[in-house]
Amino acid sequence: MSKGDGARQPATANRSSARDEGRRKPPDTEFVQLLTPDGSRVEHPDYDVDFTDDELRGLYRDLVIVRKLDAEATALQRQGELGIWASLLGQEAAQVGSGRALRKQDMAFPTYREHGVLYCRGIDPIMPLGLFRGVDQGGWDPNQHKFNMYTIVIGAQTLHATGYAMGIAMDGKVGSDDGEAVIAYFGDGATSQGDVNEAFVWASVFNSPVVFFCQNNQYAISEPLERQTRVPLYQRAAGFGFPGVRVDGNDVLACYAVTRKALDDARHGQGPTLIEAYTYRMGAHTTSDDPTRYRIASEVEAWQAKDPIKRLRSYLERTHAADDTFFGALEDEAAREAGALRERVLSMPNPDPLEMFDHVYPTGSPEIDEQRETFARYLETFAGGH
Amino acid sequence: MSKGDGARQPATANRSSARDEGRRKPPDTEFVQLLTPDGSRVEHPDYDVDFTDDELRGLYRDLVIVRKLDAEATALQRQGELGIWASLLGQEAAQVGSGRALRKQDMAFPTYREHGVLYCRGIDPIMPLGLFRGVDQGGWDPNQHKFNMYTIVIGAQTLHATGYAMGIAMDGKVGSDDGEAVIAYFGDGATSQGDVNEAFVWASVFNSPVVFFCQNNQYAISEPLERQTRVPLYQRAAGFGFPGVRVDGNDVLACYAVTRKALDDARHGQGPTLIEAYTYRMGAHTTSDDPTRYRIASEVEAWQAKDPIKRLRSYLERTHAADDTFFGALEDEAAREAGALRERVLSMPNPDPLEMFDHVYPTGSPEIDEQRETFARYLETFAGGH
Amino acid sequence: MATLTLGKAINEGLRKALEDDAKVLIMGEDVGKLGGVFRITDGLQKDFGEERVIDTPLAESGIIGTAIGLAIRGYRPVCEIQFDGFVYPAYDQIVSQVAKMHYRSRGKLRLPIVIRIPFGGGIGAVEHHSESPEAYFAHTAGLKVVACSNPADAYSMIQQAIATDDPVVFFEPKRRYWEKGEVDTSVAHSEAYPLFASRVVRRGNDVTVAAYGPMVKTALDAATAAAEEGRQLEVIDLRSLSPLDLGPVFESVRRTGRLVVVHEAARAGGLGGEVAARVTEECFYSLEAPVLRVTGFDIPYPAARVEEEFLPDLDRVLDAVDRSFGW
Amino acid sequence: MATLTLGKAINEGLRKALEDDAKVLIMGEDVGKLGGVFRITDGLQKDFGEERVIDTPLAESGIIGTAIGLAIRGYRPVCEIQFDGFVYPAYDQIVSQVAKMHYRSRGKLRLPIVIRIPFGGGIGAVEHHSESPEAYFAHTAGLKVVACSNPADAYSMIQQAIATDDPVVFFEPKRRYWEKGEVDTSVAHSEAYPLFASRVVRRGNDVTVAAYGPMVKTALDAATAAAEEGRQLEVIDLRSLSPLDLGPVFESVRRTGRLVVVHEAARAGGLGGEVAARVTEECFYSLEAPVLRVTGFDIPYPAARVEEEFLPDLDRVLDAVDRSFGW
Ligand SMILES: Cc1ncc(C[n+]2csc(CCOP(=O)(O)OP(=O)(O)O)c2C)c(N)n1
Ligand SMILES: Cc1ncc(C[n+]2csc(CCOP(=O)(O)OP(=O)(O)O)c2C)c(N)n1
Ligand SMILES: [Mg+2]
Ligand SMILES: [Mg+2]
Repeated sequence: MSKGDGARQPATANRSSARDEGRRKPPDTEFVQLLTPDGSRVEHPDYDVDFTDDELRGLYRDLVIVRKLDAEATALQRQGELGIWASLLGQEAAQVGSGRALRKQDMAFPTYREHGVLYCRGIDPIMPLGLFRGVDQGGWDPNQHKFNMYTIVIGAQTLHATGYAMGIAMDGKVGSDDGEAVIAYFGDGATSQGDVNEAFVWASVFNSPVVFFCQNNQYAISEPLERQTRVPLYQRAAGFGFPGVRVDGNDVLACYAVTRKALDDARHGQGPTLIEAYTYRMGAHTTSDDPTRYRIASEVEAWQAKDPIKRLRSYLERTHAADDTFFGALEDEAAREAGALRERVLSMPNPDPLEMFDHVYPTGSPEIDEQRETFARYLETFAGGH
Repeated sequence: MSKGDGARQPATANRSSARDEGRRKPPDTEFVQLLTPDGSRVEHPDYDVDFTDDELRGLYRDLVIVRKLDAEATALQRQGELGIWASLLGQEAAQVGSGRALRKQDMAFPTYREHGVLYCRGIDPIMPLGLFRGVDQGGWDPNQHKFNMYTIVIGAQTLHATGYAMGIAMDGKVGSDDGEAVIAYFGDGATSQGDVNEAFVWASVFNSPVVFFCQNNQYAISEPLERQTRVPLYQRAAGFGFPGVRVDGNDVLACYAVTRKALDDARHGQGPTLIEAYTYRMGAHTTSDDPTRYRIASEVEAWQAKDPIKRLRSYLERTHAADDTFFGALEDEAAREAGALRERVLSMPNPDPLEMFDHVYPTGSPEIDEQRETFARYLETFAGGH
Repeated sequence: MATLTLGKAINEGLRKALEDDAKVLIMGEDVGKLGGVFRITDGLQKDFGEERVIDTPLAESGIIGTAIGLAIRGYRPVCEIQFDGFVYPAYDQIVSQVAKMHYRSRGKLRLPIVIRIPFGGGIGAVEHHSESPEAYFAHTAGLKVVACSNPADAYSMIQQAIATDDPVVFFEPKRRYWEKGEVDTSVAHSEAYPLFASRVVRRGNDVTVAAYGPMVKTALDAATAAAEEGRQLEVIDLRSLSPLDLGPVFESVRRTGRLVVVHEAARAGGLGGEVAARVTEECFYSLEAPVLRVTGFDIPYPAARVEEEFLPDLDRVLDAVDRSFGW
Repeated sequence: MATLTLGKAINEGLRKALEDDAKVLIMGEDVGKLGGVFRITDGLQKDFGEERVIDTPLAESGIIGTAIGLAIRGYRPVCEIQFDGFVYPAYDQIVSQVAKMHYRSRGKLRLPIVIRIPFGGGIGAVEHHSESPEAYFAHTAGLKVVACSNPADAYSMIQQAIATDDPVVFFEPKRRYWEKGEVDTSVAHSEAYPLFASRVVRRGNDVTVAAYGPMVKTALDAATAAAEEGRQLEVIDLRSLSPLDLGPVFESVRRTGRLVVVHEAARAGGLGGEVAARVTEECFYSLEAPVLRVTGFDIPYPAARVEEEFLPDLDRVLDAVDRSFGW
């Protein structure tokens, strides 16, 4: 490149010192970590959480089951039973850590990849498969489970989350331990969308009880993080007037601790926090994607060493918090759950075509009624042979 | 307010220290200033500019003429000669300072209020009056004058500016003193728009030679700054990976110096800068607005003491850089220019109705041609009496 | 009975809605202290507080996006878009979220959101302030779209729009804000003429004229002028643009055999085409002439000093009536 | 002559445009290394560099907004919107800026921008991936809107769209990306069939069927089936949706007396209404039956497992033909 080099200068280019600040890509260690990749427990001054062995085993169980169900969904897609699947492989700790940090009264607004959070919210894991199989567009009741529908339009849900959080404040449901909080999930790519930045503005101005949880899995489909930012994402928050923190997204303990604190701050009226969970999408963007076109194997391997499950297992083993019986039983349980899921997917009925006319409007519409009737009559002409 | 207080907590509410940072509304002195309200010249370590007496008189002249023309436009609106007028009263220094800092090769993307910048670009001040009179939608050639059309949709032009700046880099026109740079104007309210934040993302990722010049005039129509942010606006930039600086927007010298440096940085390949010019909209939002509904007289009075013209005049007088002859002659000149403007506005012809069909498409359209012809025939039926 | 301007009638309707239901919120740019640039929300923040009449940051996507969250939380947000031309930054939230959430959730979520949009030209404004974007919304399944044309309707329709669980895009004919009419504020909105229904506003047997929003008055003026020449125009105020309530139009056209549809929006892809297509399908053998459309031209809204030529007016309606009879 | 898929034909057309004019740029999400999620830009970044085939940040308004600035600077950006349902965040920039800048500047600015949108359903996708938003753009003065339906057209039309100074929204029938056809890449785009023109793609004298994009193949299939039953369908590929080129349709309808318009988009406010209105006005005395429309229903695009029922197909076209004859 001879011309226009300026536009493509790497972030490390030589600059005046004022401009250098914050431009360096920080080492991975610039984040909150409680459990190292090799499974050692480390302390962090701001996030001093004790986990009982029971809790640790519980988190481990979630991680394993969530990964297993995800793998099953990927397999189902490969076999033609799902139209597409967006795997969470590699992001289990970010999702289980934050998902378990939610209190019962908290509300979550997911993207299309939050199967782990959905699981933590107690929703039947069959639910999202309807969307990906193409039999519905999200089956659960968002208000019942305090977990909104999956949102595919990038970033849109961050505004919904912020509005919901404004409503919490209006309801007077902030300021105590019983206060409610909201978590909005989104990816690294989403940070470029206007909506996400508008959500930051709103949350700040209205001091809303919302936690922005960005899973920075390093890619937006094929585009690496550098296409969205040249500084760490968590730093975005300060300019909007609220704290940002980066957490090791492959460390379930740290994700739990950081999210718990941010949610508790929010419910106590302290306003929003941005959490950047620094993680990696180990698989393809979706089953339709071919990541070998845009990233090299060695990068994936390097992240394998930081696997969220392996490190917790090492820790459990080292501290004798769990033994082989536990691990073996868990593996069986996961396999059973996955098998059950598979069976239920296979027996999911196709929707009745006429149902597509339902629920367009809460109070209905004569135009839709007429189209349904006409179409029903039309379909009947086939019943008698065409 | 008993319930939901949390959502409306003032920015000064008690918080944990981490959250306090950046929340305090900074005193007005937290900005770059070279000329105090009482007309004393002060030094700033980063912005060490010498102005010759000639230059100072030139800037003063611009300020006076720009204010006078603006007042004339307001008067024309009051007399029904313009449909509406967006006065720049109070913002002359921000506009003349930044406008004069532009080099010939630089490109500007204005809002609807940048009459002062337009003047500095050498465009006939009659030009924008066509838009406000309703005879056209902006009469000048953006490429000839390196000053784009006024943009009314809040924030949209920041992306145009960024794209243009990307083009400069692609053309290899950065990296030297001859390099080109772009300035994008917008208001405090605009910072809430998704587009403006997307422009920040783009400019940062592509390291584009663009200066974001935010005239924080404290209001978006009736809404005070607090409706858009709880931290100073210039701080927004850091989280996007480029420097932000606040300048005394009523100090024409500081506005010049800060903008000149940011533009020069940009043209040399250093990428974007956000400048927040801290100023005040002395008049109504537009002639359709009634600011007494939402702000108190004492606030306006306080800002009167910081008037951009008065302070430069004090300085010129104190340093004997200008005398009464100069001031008197300038007043006459301004009055003459304003009078000439008025006359030309009054004689602006109404457009021929059939011209409305022109310029819909560069290559035309048979549908439009047909509609024009049909309408022409229709109009002719009136010529003969209806 | 009170004599109110159309703008004031909406203001009173909003006030009533705020009184009737504590979940109703008003949100938008400058709707609070200022009372909106057209003063439609005048006095409401003073009386109902900053919690219920909310001055928002300046971002339309943010207004609609947060309104969605508030609606999921159980509120009934009434969002003001300051001018027609500024609704587009919110288009994604409206078209992909507001319109589809009820459907996507198989009925589990309801978004009783009203999006108020002052629309149309004729006020001598600068660019982007005189748009007629209604067809963009009427083509979007999941939204209901209405337009009021007179103070009495404005008063009841805004309340009905707020009361229904359907998301409603509510178009207000800004150039008619200052026109006065009788409004019976003692009639509950539930007793008033239904929201999603068109209405014959003047009887006549010679030709049918269908219009909505600001063009209803234009059509009525044309009817008055035509009557002097001995021609009786039946004028129908469509009121509901999605769903269209064309029953009264069919009935009318079967009598008159002629239809003229009037709107300010561009002809190409405007609602006039939809009305024409459906009426022709339904009344094929009754039509003496094709359905004619009197609309804005297929050009961007022009400079204010030629808008009177751009906008359909009495003469152009009468010209179309003449052409219909000349077929 | 080469046999190319429709997707590959666009790819080759883009390549040609990049070769022909150094000012042509490709920009969008994943268009670079990945070559786009449909591989339409496959190999282009490798051959033309990161300066000309630009992976952008993930924000559609940003893509179009910066493309405008690049166009003012003299470039000719070709923007890819990844899926139809993701164009809405850019709606404001398209409708208020791209469409209006030439007009507002009284011709001084030209924005030769192409906005490529893979559109329509039939690929079993999840929500927002099967939309047909063309009417939103065709109703917008200042934009030209086209849709290609076959590889040969795709190859020339994309080049013509890039070469014209008009801003063009270029719809690509995504479910036909993999269908093959003969493409003569030796024909310069300036010699090819003009961009803003419709074309009769099958002759017949019994009934006219007008379609565009993915529905052209459906219409042709219907024509084949109908021929077996002895009915000759004349099929017209509209190609240009704004401006509509209805001359060939008028001519055809004057012969056949019957017209069926087919599109996937919802009926209410869809382009079928516009075509119906204009054809009825123009061919009032030739029509033996009203213009009938075969379209998507007025509901959000449904779950993939019922999309075959939602989408117009051969049977529904034939049903409409039958109904037309039954009038
Ligand atoms: C508005 C919009 N534009 C484009 C897309 C297509 N798309 C789906 S996922 C995706 C990448 C998202 O990246 P990121 O936010 O990092 O989330 P991740 O998928 O990595 O979890 C894109 C571009 C979309 N869904 N919505
Ligand atoms: C997208 C959009 N929304 C709303 C408006 C209406 N409007 C015009 S000016 C304005 C306030 C702008 O405030 P600010 O950005 O601070 O600029 P200022 O007018 O103070 O110079 C508003 C809301 C608009 N022009 N565009
Ligand atoms: Mg990602
Ligand atoms: Mg302002």
